[in-house]
Amino acid sequence: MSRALKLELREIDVSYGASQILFGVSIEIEKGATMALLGRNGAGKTTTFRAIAGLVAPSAGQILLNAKAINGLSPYRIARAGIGYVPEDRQVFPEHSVEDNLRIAKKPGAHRQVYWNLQRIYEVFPTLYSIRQRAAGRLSGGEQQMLVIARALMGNPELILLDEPSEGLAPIMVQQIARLLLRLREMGVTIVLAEQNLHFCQTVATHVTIIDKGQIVLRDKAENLERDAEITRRYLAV
Amino acid sequence: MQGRLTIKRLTKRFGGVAAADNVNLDFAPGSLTAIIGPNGAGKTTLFNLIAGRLKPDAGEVWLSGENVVGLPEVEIVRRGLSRAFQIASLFPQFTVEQALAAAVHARWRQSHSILRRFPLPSARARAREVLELVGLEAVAGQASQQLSHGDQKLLDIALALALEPRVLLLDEPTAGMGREARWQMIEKVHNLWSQQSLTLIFIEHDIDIVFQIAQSVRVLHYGKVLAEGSPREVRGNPAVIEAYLGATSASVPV
Amino acid sequence: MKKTSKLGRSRRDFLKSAAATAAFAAVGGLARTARGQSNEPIKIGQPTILSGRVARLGESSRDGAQMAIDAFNAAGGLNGRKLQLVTRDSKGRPDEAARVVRELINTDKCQIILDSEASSAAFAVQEVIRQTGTLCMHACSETTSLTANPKIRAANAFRCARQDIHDSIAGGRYAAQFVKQQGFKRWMICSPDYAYGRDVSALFFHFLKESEPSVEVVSETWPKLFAPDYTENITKILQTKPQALYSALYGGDLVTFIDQGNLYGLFDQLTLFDPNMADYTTLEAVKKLPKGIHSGDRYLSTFPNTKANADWAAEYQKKFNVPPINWSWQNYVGMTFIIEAMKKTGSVDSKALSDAIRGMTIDSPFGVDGKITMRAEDQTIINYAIGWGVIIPNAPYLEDIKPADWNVILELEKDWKKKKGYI
Amino acid sequence: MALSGCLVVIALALTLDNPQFADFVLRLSIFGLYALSLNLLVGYAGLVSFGHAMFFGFGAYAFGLLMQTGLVSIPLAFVVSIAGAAVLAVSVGALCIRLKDIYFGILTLAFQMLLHAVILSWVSLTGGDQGLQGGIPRPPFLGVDLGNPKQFFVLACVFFFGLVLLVRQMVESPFGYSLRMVRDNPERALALGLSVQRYKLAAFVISGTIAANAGVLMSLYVSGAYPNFAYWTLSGDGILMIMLGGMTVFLGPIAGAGIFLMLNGIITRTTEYSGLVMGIVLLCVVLGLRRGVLDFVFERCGPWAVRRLSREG
Amino acid sequence: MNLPALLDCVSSSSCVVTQVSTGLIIGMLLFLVASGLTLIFGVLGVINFTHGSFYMLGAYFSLTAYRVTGSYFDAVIAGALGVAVFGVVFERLFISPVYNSNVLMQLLVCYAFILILDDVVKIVWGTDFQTMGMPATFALPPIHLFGGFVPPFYVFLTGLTVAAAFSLSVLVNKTRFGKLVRAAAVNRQMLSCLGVNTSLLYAAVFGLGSLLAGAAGALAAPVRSMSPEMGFSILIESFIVTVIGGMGSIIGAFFAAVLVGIIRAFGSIGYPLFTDGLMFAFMALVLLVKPTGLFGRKLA
Repeated sequence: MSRALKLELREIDVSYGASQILFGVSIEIEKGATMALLGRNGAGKTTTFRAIAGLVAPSAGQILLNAKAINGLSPYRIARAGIGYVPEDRQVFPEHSVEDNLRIAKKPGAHRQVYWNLQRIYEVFPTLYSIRQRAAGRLSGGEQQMLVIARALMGNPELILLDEPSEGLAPIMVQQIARLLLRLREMGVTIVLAEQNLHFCQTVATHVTIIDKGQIVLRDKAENLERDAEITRRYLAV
Repeated sequence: MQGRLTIKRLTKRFGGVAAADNVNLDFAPGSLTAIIGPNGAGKTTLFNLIAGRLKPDAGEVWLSGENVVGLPEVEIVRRGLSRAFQIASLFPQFTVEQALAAAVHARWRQSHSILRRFPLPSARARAREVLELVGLEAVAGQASQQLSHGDQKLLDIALALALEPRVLLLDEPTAGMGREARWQMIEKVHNLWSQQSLTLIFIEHDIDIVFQIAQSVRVLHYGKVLAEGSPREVRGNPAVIEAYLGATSASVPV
Repeated sequence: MKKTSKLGRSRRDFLKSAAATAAFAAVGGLARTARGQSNEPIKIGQPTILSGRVARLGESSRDGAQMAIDAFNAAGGLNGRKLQLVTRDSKGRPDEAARVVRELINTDKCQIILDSEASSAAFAVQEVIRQTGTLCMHACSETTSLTANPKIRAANAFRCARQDIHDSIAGGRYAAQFVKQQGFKRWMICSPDYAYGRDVSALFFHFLKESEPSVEVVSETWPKLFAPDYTENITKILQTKPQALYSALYGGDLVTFIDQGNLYGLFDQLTLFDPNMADYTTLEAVKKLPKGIHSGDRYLSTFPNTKANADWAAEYQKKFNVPPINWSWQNYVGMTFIIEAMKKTGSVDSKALSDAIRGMTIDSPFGVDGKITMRAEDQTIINYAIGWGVIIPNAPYLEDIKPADWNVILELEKDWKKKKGYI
Repeated sequence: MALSGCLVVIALALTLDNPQFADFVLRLSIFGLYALSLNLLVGYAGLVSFGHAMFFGFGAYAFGLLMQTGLVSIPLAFVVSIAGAAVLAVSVGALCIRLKDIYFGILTLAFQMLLHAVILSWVSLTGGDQGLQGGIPRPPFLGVDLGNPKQFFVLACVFFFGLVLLVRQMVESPFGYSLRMVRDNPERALALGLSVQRYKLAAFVISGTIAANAGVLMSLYVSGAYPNFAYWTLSGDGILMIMLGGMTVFLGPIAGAGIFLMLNGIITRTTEYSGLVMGIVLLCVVLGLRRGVLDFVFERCGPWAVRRLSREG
Repeated sequence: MNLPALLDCVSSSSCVVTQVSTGLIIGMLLFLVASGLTLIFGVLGVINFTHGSFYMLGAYFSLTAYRVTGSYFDAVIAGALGVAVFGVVFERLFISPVYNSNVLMQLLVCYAFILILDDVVKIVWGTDFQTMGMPATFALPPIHLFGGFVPPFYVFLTGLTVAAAFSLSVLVNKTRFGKLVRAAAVNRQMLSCLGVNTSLLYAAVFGLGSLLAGAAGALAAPVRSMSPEMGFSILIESFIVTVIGGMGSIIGAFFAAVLVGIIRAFGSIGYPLFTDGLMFAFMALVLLVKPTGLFGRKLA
């Protein structure tokens, strides 16, 4: 994590077959920031992430990591370029143990740096240490969420994409995840998270982007969100 | 009793997670009810349980005075319950008219007819009626997969309507639509309901819409009924607000 | 009479509808030009197996037939008309063989069919030529019923191949002597599980028991044709502990069986009788030939031990660079019968040739006394060389050969046919 | 239109009196029917069967065996064999349709190989690997003499076109559309009140029965029945035919059967390395046309073909 | 059917020993072929119908190597590695383009190669069947064991296969490669998102599967004559083994191979004319009761 990192989405369009999901989405993330991508169900958050991770190719626009275009690369190259991805449905390897899930993901970072290893992970995620022999498929939702975040870190990414980390978790687990993200933020990990939960974002994020119907409708710092109450209510909640 | 849907002590668990946890609900004949709740609240599971796609671990579903739990899905459809899906579930290569005619055939138990050509004139006429009802006449000849997103959702609802249901379940009829389209859609849904003497139950995320048209609202959270009542009552319920915006207690700084 | 008119008709129609045929043939990638008939070659269609495990059957059949044809053509052919062999792969599938034969007759205008198919396809070929009336020489099928059963026999079809019944009578008689000498009473069968294997085994024991009623078949095991592994059969034989084993396995299957049997020391514990061992490809492939196997001859250049036979084998080897095998001589003889009939009648007419071949005797290196006869009553060859002997590891491979007595064979065959209701 | 096509072919064949052409038409009738029936299952109902030859073989053997008893007339033997095939299809189908995807395919393959093993083992009845020998008698019935090649040809053509029209009617009927619904979106079909399993079974039975028809025709044509009629290679050939010709166009399988027969004919005529050449041709088709044909067939051309067909109807 | 013979055998210890060892011997080579088939299916989701042809290639490669070097050890290595290389090339060039296609497309590619390879063998090695002969090391009399016989070569073969099964199980369950392979089997996309080059992994798995088939062919060479199309019966049998054991399960393949071996060994005594039918019937039964096979993973 030596250099100043910058992920930039420039006017990307994404379609699945006939239906277009993203319309000219532009996002910038600077090193060390924690950006929350907020939006309702179906607003395009997951698609944005999938585009960054290389799972779907944008039909227009560019995705740049440190000024190098990464759109069109295969997912493993994007991962090796320093982007860690935590999908919405977590996708643990259910039959592998917790530790094996972590080992599978082990790789040096884009610049050969190795910060995260099993020992450090267990320091940050003591819960995982206590369940390290258990099959990942048998973990609770919160434990799985911890595991996949840790798994993404094992690849020593410069940036991690977290898709709805609080979804479906009990409040106590949501709190734990929030604490964890804050800790990672302090450690200087760049994080992009997709969320519906506004309070959660206010707690952990430094920046907020709101997406609605495949278009960005708001970009702001998290502390200014109070000011945007009208907008947030309109695009996010009841 | 025709058109009444009553759910008693319905429970369904997936592994350790309760998707429906002792749910008791009653929908009066001809009522229009919205079911809301955050992601993962168990709304779609509830529909799947009602429609017989999933078998509940416990509990009863009474449809027009008959407990339908354990009946095959097809039988429940034949007893007057039909549904549209969150992601429009269509027959991609069928034209709109073909799809509707096929649904009408299904309703009239003509789907197995071999000796006549599809569609039978009577079914075609009826399909036309449904088309007009939902306002898809203009795209009648288009392949379903080429329709716009909104029209696909509409066709999905039309397929359900073609079955002449007493109880209609709509799973997020406005999901993935633009603002304008949402209102048009919901207006149509409302009109259909008022014209058809239906018991209509819909899942919706757009709260403005819910409060605009629903007679009453049920809020699900973690498989439990969190609140029920008129839109106004529900809107003021602090538990509901917390469920939606996330527990304020979750934002404890470290 | 009907058959001749059929042949004539198809030729006339060919000219009549030349344009349409050409159009269709173009689709099939076949270019044909109508030419005068006088010096057009006489085509002989040969359906056979050129692919898969028994492609060797097709190759040696083609070579054997070609050798006879080349000699005839070199001598000027039939009034200047040369013979031309058209060989097609049927993959051994009966329905495909039927199609290929139809095509050879209808499209390629073959006037004679030299059928070099294995048994099941040979029956299918028989059904086709029964309808078309084309002269047919079966040169590979050894299944007796093909010609012996009057319901299956066709007037225009001949067989120029060994026959199960002949081999089995010879084998049964030969084995009976050993039973007398050594007292082998407990026998077992290990033959391939298909018609040939079943029929030839049953016949062998039929004739063995006729001479030696004390012989008892204590157990049977039937490996699949082309089975890769015979361990289960070998261990079953070891369990049964027979004194003698009869096996109709041949070719690669026989080689595998012997190799795998050697691992268990199987052949130290019993005596093997196999009618198909004495064939060059088999003998050369077995790396460790066990002692004392009794085998019938398939083809050996030393049996009959005549100069004619040795010369023929040498010429074949020189021409094709492989040793001749059983199918080589059978096709050679089959072709020779056809050629002799042509010479005699000066015709290629099916009926005329059939009449000529029926009962014809030709000079041949493979006959017991230098002659082979096409028996008129059932249109199959007799008096070809059959003998049994003991296998030795090196050339000449078979020693102590006891030639079979054809008088005995014919006599026993007649009785058997009567029992079966064939006569 | 189809009727006139039938008449043209018959007339053409009779006036030309070209045995090869007639032979080709006959074989095309047999394999076209077989491929068409398989496509009813694979293309229309979305059930990929690897064991379709089971019914072809059953039809051929049942008919051949009945005729060889010499006790029944051709129409009676025909009806009995087809009914037998239907019974076989109901029992096998009821078991197979419980499985999905590749497992369905493998189970059909298992049953087909079981039938093949029975045919090989039950020598006293079936003749084992030699097949039914001695020809299949063709006593005249109702003034028709199938022993006469011309009459047989005409009857086979009429039979073929009749069945093709029947299948065509079937796929264009509400039933045919129900099959497509079951194929494209079984969950939705269920939600519309269609008993998906029953439609699958019906498709399985109809398809098997038609394949048995092709088998009967085959046994008459070659005057015999052979174990490889019920072997997996024939199941595979059926799939090859529908893939070559295309699964979404009604006549695709028949075209595919035609291409297959011609290819096979040309290759065996021109080379003894038929496997090598056939394999290379197949590779070219599969890999070369992969994007074109597959996309064409499954994505772009799909709705177009359906539209075109529905316009025709 | 011959039930008395079967009963006799079951009640005789020497018969039981011999037939059980027979079942094991038959099962071992089957396992080697089937394990590759099941590995490839489990990870790549492709039923490699060319697997029997790979077995054939392994046998022929080893035959040529044996004739050149005279060393059976070298021959086995040549057979296994040669086929592994061929498998990798085959996967990259011909299978990878049809991963996302209809299963029928994959089937056709494999079918095309079955046809091609049979003819290639015919062209290169000839139509005649070929034999390698038993290497001198193993040309020993059979060992007597509880009244039964077991040839030393089969003891070697069984030992080697068990060792291979064990190594394979260690490789798949304990090593990083194995963990990646199992992860790829469950969720290729996610694995790719973790920075693993799954295309390479797929090629490696296909190569490993091919290696096993090639090794089986090479190991069988001394006791089985070779000819074009020899892969076919092996394919059918190992396919049955794979389905019975559960497609994708290596341990399943092992047990199913032994089971099929035992069925054949005792079936040849009790039902000598219907052993093939027995296997297909058993496969159908397993599919009906548990479609994913005896050891198959439950499908998501």
